[in-house]
Amino acid sequence: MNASTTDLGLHRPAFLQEQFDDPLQQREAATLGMWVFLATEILFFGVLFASYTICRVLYPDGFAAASRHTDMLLGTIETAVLLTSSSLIALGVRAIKLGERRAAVALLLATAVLGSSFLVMHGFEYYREYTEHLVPGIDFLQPGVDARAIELFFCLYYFITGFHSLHVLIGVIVIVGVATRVAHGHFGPRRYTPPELTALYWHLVDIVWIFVYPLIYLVGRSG
Amino acid sequence: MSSADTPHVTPARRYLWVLAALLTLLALSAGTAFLKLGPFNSIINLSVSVLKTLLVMAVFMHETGARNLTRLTSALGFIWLAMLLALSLLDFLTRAVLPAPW
Amino acid sequence: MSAVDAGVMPHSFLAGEDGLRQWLTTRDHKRIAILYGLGITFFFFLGGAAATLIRLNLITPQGALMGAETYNKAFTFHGVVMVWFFLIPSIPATLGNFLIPLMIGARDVAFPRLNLFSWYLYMAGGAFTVAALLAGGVDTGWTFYVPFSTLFSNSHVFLAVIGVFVSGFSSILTGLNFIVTIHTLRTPGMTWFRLPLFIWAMYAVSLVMVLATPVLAMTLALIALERGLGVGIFDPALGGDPLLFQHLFWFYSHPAVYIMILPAMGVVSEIISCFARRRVFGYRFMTYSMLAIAVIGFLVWGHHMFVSGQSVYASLVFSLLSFVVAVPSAIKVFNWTATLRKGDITFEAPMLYALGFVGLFMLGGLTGLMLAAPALDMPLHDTYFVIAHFHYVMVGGSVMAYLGGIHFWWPKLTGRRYPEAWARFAAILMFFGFNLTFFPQYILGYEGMPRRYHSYLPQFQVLNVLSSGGASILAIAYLLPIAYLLWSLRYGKPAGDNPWQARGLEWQTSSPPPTENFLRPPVVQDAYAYQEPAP
Amino acid sequence: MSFLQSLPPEASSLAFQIDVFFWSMAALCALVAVGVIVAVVFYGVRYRRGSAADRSGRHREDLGVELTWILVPFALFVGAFVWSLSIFALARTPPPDARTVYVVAKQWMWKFEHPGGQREINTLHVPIGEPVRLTMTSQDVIHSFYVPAFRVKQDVLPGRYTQLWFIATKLGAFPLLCTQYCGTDHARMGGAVIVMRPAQYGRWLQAGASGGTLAAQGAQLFRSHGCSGCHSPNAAVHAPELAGLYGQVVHLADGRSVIADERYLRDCILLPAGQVVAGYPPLMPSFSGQLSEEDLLALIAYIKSIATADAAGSADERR
Repeated sequence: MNASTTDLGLHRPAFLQEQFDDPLQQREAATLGMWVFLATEILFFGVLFASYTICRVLYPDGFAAASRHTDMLLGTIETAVLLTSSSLIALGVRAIKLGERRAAVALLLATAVLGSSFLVMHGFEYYREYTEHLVPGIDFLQPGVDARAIELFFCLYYFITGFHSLHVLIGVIVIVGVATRVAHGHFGPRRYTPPELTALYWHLVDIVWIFVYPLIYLVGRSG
Repeated sequence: MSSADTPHVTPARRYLWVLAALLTLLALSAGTAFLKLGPFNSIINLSVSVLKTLLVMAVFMHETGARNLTRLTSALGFIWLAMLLALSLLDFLTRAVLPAPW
Repeated sequence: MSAVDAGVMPHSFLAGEDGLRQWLTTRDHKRIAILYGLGITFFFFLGGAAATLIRLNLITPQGALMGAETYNKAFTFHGVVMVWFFLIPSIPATLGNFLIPLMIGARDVAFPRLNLFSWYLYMAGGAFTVAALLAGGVDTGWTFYVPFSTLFSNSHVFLAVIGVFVSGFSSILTGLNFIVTIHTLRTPGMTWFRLPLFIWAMYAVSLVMVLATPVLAMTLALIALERGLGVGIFDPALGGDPLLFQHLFWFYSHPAVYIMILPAMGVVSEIISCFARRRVFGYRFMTYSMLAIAVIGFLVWGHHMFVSGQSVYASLVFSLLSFVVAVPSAIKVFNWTATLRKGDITFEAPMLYALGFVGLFMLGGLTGLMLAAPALDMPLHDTYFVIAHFHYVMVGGSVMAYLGGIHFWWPKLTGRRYPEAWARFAAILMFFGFNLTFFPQYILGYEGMPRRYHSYLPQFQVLNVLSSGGASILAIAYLLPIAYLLWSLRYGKPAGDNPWQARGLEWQTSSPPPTENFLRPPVVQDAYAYQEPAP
Repeated sequence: MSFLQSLPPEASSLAFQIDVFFWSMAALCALVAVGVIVAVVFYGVRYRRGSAADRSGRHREDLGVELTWILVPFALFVGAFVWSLSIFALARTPPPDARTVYVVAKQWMWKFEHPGGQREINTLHVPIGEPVRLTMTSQDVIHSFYVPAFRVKQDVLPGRYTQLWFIATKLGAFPLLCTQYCGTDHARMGGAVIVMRPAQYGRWLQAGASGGTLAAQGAQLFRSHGCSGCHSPNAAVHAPELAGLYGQVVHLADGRSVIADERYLRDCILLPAGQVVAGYPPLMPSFSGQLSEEDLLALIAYIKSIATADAAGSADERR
């Protein structure tokens, strides 16, 4: 707590919370908080990736066979969609910082649309797998010596992609919310920390998918 | 307050170049997946993923100009995941598998 | 509580708007600390009740009180409640929440609303766990080992797992809040190496909470899914490896031990320094050793798995690293001892608790070294030796330090003095009761009595009866503070701002502190400048 | 001190070494603990408030002192680690000539199967002075095999095999306990290891061999579960011939080729749909859930025993 800022209390902007001395401190706290949160997110997904790695070490052939059951074309398109959306939201935050309100809203909404289309494509994938009897616990029927390893793979597949899709869904909702607030002029060159942190989250969701893609879709394609 | 008045922005072109690079890398990993490279399939795929991640973190997440604290925090999750993986793999990779006793 | 204290200090955070609704929507870190304190006390006595049942049952070899199934549920409930709803949040969520902003000269934590939300998550998690008990209980042990927990147990594993899962988020968010607070809200002049060791301990423990808890949460979610679907990645029928679960579980649960002990170390450093009127010996090494414990503590989890079928090579690495992590703990014990040298020592209750902590923690730590050696772990693993070891560290260590801290900062929390004679009596009684309860268990373990046994071989009876006798003394020693601390709320002498003549920033403000913490900006000074004249 | 008499006897070759290590570590720990407690009490008395002790000087950040109590404990720890390592390595390396006993754990009993076909439940007979190796698996949850008098313990896992070995050095019956929590009757999942003189043990083996060897028991199961109805040369159903199968390459209906090893045979019995041999209809039902782990052990032992045509012939003769 700084004595001088108490005197400057008159100049405190409305969004400045009382425990902070000035907007810069608030921004630093929020940003650090977001990064720490992202570190925990990495470890949440990390459990699934670690389980995946160990099961794949135990059953390399089964995992290759299982991966061939996934839809690589859709997976690749989904990856491209997420990468593009990541660049759009980065541009959107840039537009907020520059005060280009309409461009910012358009870019954020485009990000949300790409995110939603990702979810729709994933829905198609899940449907296809259901019809091919690839859903452990509900409808799983596969021939061959690797059947059990394939079932293990698909357990992980649903946990990983399901948890990731949940993140995408939350991201889309938050981004739409931010876009609305930008449209109403809540954010601009003087205050852009919340949109920036939303973008950080979205990039992390993208990064997770960057690793999901080769681990789920690309194993055993050459075999 | 000065930083809030004149926010630092990255040129739009840089974002688009990075997007182009990311999509190229995506094509690279998708393409090489069909070549018979043995273990190198996975090595290439995962290296590409690491590269993509570094690009996203450096440019989209603005880590090139960030404070050391931010960089350290962003690395923390990965470092801890690496510890989890390394030590649990140590078990799975060095196990003497007992042959079935039949 | 607020009604009692309204008269003490006009600006007190306890006074003012004091309806239940104001308390339940407060964003004041001090009030949230008190809310946590109430929850934690409740769960401590709930877990303690389960412990009482366990000790009563073990008075006779056949199991004196209950059937095997009830007994299994009793120790599971004891473990789950004590680990996740008492020990993990105990010091950080109460003393940490209360003291961090005060000690670094801030108005509040960085994210006050998140702080309140964490408390609600904690209580929601607790509600699920209590619901699991009311629905009929859980019988998996607090470790939830697969495949028993996923495919074989017929009890309410799902509810309990969800309870722990939810409370895990409370822990993550608390850790996140503390890290950001300590990084960004230190008052000008409060540099890193001027921070009290308690703050360093909170920083280290927050790191562990933030980096370990997600792994637990996700692993428990996998158990819940596997129970729900009847199939999952731990299923041996699919070739899932039961040891995978153990790796993930202990990746959290070993560092969780450090979540319990690091804050205790911070508390004890403050107390010993204050009552020895002496700077903490080797301050910098104390900070380094806490960070070292926080980091290396993540690399030793495999010592819980020496006999599990883990690779021998992995066991060796984990064993070596476990010996390494003992070094920083040893440093701390030696430094506390050296702090006493040339001091001007008085023995008020907090000091008695702190010295008790040093002794019991040391004994727990040293027997931990024996368990870190795979050759000794082979006979001792999953016997009462292990039970005694971790109760020395967690109960003898963490709980003693928690109570020491509560007594030390009680004047600051409430504005009242506790009755000193009673407090000293309770501390000494607790020390002896504790040793009588748990020392026999070391011998039981070496003799080969396995843990989680509802009935046992007749030759173990004498030591079990001794242990149960000690437990009854321990129970009285835990009930005493509740009685006299509640008494002191109304009848205790007004404490004054700084009854211990301590040097931390928290003592510069009034007792209890005003809602905004400091009416005048605090003057940053050396927290351990006990040899200089008071300012 | 009556409890000292209740310490378990040292009844295996490892027990004495482990005890020496245990008590050495205990002595070291006691030494450190007593040292610290004496120092705390000494300082507490000498520097109590109001005493006349000299209090001049301040604490300095003394690197030398700190390094001393970093490096000395560390050196001691490394010593302890190396000592522990030497014992642990021995404990994890069964001698090649060890006599093998199979252990199948299930809620809440221990089943033992000797190579000669002798089976027992909750009691394990072993000869004195001879290395015995236990190869263990679990039918349900994790259990742990613990004989306090032998100072050995090993978890028993479902879906995997773990092993444990010892040389018993004292005659008598020693408690056997389960130390991995396994459900309601965990505390009752115990028994005894009975150590006998070799001659006595030989007689015991003979008396218990009535059920025939493991392979013979397998042959029995082969008939009683109806396997012979299809898998015999003169059966009406078109099913693969099993004599001479073990160790051969098998071509499967989905185009793959596998070696007919133990794991393949096990999979065939439990999950036949995935292992259909080329040219045969996928008729075989799964025996998953109908056969216990011991039954599987016996069946596979039988199929192995008819690996050569001669053996098959003799097996037929026995029929």
